[in-house]
Amino acid sequence: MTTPMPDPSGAPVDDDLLRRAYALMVVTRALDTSAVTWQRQGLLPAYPPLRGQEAAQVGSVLGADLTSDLLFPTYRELGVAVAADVDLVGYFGNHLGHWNGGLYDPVASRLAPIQAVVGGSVLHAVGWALGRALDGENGVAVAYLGDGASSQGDVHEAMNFAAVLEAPVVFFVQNNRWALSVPLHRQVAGESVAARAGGYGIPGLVVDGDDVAAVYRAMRTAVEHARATRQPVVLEAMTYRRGPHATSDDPGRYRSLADEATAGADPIDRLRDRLTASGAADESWFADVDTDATGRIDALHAVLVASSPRPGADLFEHVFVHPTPQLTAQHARWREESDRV
Amino acid sequence: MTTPMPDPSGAPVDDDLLRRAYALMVVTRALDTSAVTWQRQGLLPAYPPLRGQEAAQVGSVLGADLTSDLLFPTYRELGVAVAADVDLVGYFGNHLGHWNGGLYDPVASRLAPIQAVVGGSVLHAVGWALGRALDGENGVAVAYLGDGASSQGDVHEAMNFAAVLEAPVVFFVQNNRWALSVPLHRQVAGESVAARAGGYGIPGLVVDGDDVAAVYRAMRTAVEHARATRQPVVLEAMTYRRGPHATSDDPGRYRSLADEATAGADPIDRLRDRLTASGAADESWFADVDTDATGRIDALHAVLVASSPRPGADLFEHVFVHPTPQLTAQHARWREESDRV
Amino acid sequence: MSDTILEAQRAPTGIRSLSMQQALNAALSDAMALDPRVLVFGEDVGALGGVFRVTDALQSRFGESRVFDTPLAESGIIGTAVGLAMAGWRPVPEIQFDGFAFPAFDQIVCQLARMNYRSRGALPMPVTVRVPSFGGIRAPEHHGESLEAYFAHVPGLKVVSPSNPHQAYHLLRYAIAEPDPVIFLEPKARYWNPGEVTQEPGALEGAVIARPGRHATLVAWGAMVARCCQVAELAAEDGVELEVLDLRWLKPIDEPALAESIGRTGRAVIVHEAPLSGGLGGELAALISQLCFGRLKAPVERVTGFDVPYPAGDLEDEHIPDVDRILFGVRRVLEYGRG
Amino acid sequence: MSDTILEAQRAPTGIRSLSMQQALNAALSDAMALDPRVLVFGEDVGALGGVFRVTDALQSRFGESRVFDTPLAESGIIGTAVGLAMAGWRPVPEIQFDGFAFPAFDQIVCQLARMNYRSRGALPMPVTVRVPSFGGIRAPEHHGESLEAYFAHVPGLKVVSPSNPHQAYHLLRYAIAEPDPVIFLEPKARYWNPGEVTQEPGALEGAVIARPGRHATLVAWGAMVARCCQVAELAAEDGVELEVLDLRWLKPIDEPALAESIGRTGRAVIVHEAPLSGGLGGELAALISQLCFGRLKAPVERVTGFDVPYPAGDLEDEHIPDVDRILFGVRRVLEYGRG
Ligand SMILES: Cc1ncc(C[n+]2csc(CCOP(=O)(O)OP(=O)(O)O)c2C)c(N)n1
Ligand SMILES: Cc1ncc(C[n+]2csc(CCOP(=O)(O)OP(=O)(O)O)c2C)c(N)n1
Ligand SMILES: [Mg+2]
Ligand SMILES: [Mg+2]
Repeated sequence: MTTPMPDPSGAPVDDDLLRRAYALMVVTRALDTSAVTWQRQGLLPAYPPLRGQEAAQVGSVLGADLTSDLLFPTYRELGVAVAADVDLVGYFGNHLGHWNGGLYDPVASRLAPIQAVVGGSVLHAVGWALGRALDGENGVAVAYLGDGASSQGDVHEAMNFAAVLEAPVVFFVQNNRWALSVPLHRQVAGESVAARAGGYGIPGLVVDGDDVAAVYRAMRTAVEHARATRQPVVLEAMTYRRGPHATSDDPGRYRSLADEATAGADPIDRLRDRLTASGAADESWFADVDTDATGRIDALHAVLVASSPRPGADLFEHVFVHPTPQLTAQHARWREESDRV
Repeated sequence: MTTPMPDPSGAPVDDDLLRRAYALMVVTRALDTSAVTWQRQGLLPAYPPLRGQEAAQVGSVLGADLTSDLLFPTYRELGVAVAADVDLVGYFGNHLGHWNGGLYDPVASRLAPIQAVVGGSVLHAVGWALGRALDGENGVAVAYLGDGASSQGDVHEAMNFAAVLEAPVVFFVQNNRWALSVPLHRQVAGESVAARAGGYGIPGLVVDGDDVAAVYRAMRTAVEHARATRQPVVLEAMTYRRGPHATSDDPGRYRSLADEATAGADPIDRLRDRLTASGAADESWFADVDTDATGRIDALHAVLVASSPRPGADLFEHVFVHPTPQLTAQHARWREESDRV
Repeated sequence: MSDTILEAQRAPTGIRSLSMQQALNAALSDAMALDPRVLVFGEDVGALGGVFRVTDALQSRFGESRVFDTPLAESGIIGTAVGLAMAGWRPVPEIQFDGFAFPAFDQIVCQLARMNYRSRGALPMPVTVRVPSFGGIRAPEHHGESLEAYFAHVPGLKVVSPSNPHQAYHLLRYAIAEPDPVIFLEPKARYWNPGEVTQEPGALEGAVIARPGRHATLVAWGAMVARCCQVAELAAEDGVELEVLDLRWLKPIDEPALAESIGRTGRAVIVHEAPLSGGLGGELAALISQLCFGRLKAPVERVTGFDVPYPAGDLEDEHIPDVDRILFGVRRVLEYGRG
Repeated sequence: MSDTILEAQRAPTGIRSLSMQQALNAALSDAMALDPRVLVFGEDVGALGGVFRVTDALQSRFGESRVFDTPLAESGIIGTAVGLAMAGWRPVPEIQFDGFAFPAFDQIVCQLARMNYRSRGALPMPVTVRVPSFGGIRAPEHHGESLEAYFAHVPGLKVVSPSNPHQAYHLLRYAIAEPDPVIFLEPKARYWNPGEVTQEPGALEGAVIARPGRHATLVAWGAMVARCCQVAELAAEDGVELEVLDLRWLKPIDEPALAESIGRTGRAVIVHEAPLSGGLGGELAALISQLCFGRLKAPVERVTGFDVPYPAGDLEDEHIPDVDRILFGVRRVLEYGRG
């Protein structure tokens, strides 16, 4: 039943794209590293680093078409936000503890709100993609999920719904070999999420998630396949979570340095080597990219440091479009009591 | 990753077994048909017939080992109950509206309580099988489920848990091509539940569910594989729901006679032809089987007609092993008010 | 809700007698005809028309894109509804039976109820989740559950239950038109009872007095409203005039209506099918005790299902409040303090 | 519960100072040592020892068969626990955070809570579901939920929440020994607060008076108990003596304790983190209003979280009842009727 999918190696990758990818990955890395520092400094209550997954995240976004598609992130998708050019102050609104889901505009940004339930938004991608198709539109939904998330019942329901209802979804799995402290083989029976695609009669693709060109090509192929056929695709990017699960985590309790060594070469180094080898970029260009990244991060940092919590009254906004009398009364009492203290 | 499984055609099937299967299938059919009548007569509030699935159900039980294994039924498993020699008065306790789950002893009967949540007990099979394995015991759990149930998240979680935690479970899927009004192709993307097994790195087998010998052999192979290796197996018996979903259902609203005609030859007829052709049974033996079945059903009917509802006080029993004061007080008030009316 | 009109061709006089199941079917049909963004989906809602025929003929009228069967997975149904709402649709998913809302609980509580909040209004959720609910039809396990206490506690949800065909029609139209997610609990035991459905909806927010009275107030919803009216009928023979307040909205609760009615009668009996402990009766009794403090002549009574799993058909009449048990409750509030 | 003894080697004097997280860890360890049928499993409970280290070192002590990580699926965890209990084990599964109990809701409500009933006692469910719960630690979305109202309404479940290390130790031992399913809500904001754990458990059923007083009773559980004690401290400076009743068991609720305390003080303020509407405070206010009818000097007050989704870290202090809001509530009950 699997419709054959065009060979991903066919999608063209030019130097321009690779340079764009490199710059985005460098910004992502610098920002990710800074965020860990900011957490240590007390600016962020917590932060889940994506170190090592830059190629997967950036490549996946470059392969989608943000004029029509919508991305459904997890909590570890800073590289996606960077590549999709999402307002990063708004994005960090989530990690600052300002607002759960972030303060960017999810519709204009083509990035659904940050999702903290593992597997929680995968079904939304199916519904959204179906909805666009019912409207005769060409939108593809990209559902981001991890190896751990693949264990959730919702992810199975989503793959089956998407296939049966013909919702053009790309299930983009970042298989980083760890779900918090649990390694892949204790999580994913069979050890491949893409291998499950066959059971739904849909295409499953595995790609080297640390090779941004490969990710881009596979994603592009998957997205265009979904768009053209309304058939969902599972695309699994093999990568490695090089950092802790989150800033509060202590990986030394559950994984060895030997395991960490299996991660292989860093995706940014790999791309840099490739650009250097092909002559597509030189030292001075790399230095410029680094400088740009530092500049962006400093600017962002200044804004984040100055950003203030949402006012308490925001608690009561947006619970409903039409608030209940009870909520209105609670809001009034809250205001009264805050004033009197 | 899939461990190869012994060829099911290797398991021996002798005439004795086939005759036993035939007798069980005939009793099941007669009872199932009678139950529909009893529902019409008002004895049962509702009944879900299994007509057409006799070979699948009986064959699956004969392939298991009830000295060690435990069967986890759905609501449509009368043939399983008959083949496992479960107290049928207790079994019909569920359909009579006496007690949800039935009134038979699930431990002694090797049949877990009747389960009305689609997919609800599949995880219990995993836990039970794991528990027996932790005890060093040889028990295999048989999780019964339908094509519709395969869509539930719990079923996915169960297959993955069983494979990762090494729980010896046989997921016995009766793919009867319908889940209430929804046909297979609108339910199961890919149209095969067994095809999903590969995605978990476990064996998946498809068998002609209307050939009792084939079901028996496949089941035996699956059960023994699970027992020997602690690796779960998905065994899908292809069959057809020849009756309505339940006595309240009206299949004319959603399926054609042409579709019903694809069901093929009746499994009981097929076995009868085989026994006749091989000379393993003759007309007088078949007549005896029919007579026995009628006798059993008449006897059962007499008991069911005379059976009375559980006393109202049963409401309060078994909610807890240690009841709460609130429940005790409610029980007391209930008794008082019932007495005073 | 200005446009809540029965379709002209179906109700030329503006009044017709319908069962609740028919009224709900008409409401869905009319809502779909008026608003092309309304979608109906769930298990067996298409060709079959739902196990209770509430979606009967909708698929043939509106096509398979707007009325469709899903695979058998309730979390999938609600999660898909959330995504469809994100894409600007107005989904009306069905959960086939009350007990099967539990597999969807996570998507309802953590996603449907919060997406508008999380997105600060960018992604509103105009979703109406229809759930054939409550007991009384001798159905199998998990087919007789009362969910209101669970859902009424969830920030971001509204919860409503109609008690007769007229309300069923108009409240369903209202719920579908609402920009917020509404859990719509249909009292399946009343599906086949006929009643008049008029064009004029009447007020659709808050509670309504189903029967006026002055000695005590019975507070109920869904199928218990008719039962309480029956109780009031019987009590009237003894000269006791019971008011029956049909709460309708279980979130938000109509506090002024409670205060007004029980402020007047001074006595309240809350009747629900759900188990006592942690049931919505607790919230109601708390509100009444607060709103009518000093004016209550007796403690608020709760006549409810017991703290037991919803039982098999044989025992459901022992479990669901019946006329006798409600009368005992009435007697307790009337005789309170008389020794 | 006769055998609730701290292991000799760990508490030679019978008294030690532990954080709640340590006390819970000790309770698990002691329970596993005493009863070889106890199993601990869930997400990251093995090598990691749980995100809060409550299961720290259990895997190395008891082995990978008795302490194991599962795949990331909460319904799977509870469904597996049900099956393990059917096989005669005594599972103590962990749900990593409150908000992730929702995906397991169906298995908890429809299976775990009912299997003993369905099987008429043949398949009891001695399962303790540990859930790090409630808010207050600036965690991400879904990591600050209060679940007690949902679970306290489920027939077949018991629900308990400790407020200090001593109770945490002994109530967890008690819950594990219980033959019925217990939802064990750990107030994560109190994990790191130390306290004395003594060998003598004291009574483990029902509520306890955390601080005696006579002008009004504060009813609380989990992390709100310490906050109420703080409020009582402050109020004492003004000569107001507040009693703090630590409810502990949220199902069953200790009605005699409510009647006794509030019968004495005549005034009650219920404090919980969960949203007001449909919260357990409703049930409690209903019970108090009934049990103390005619003896209440003011309507029962509820100081609670608002009817909003649990907010982001920045706003959680606005949401969770703080000292000021509780004091306003106290003032309302004290000043009631004074004009
Ligand atoms: C439903 C649910 N259960 C548990 C958690 C806690 N949790 C957060 S992330 C995580 C691991 C996720 O692993 P994976 O899906 O592989 O994503 P990764 O963290 O590797 O990016 C866990 C257990 C959660 N957020 N949601
Ligand atoms: C969780 C849940 N959702 C819905 C139902 C209602 N229901 C009962 S049986 C059924 C169809 C089941 O189909 P399948 O699994 O193929 O089994 P079959 O009926 O064919 O034996 C449905 C929708 C249910 N019992 N449980
Ligand atoms: Mg991972
Ligand atoms: Mg089927």
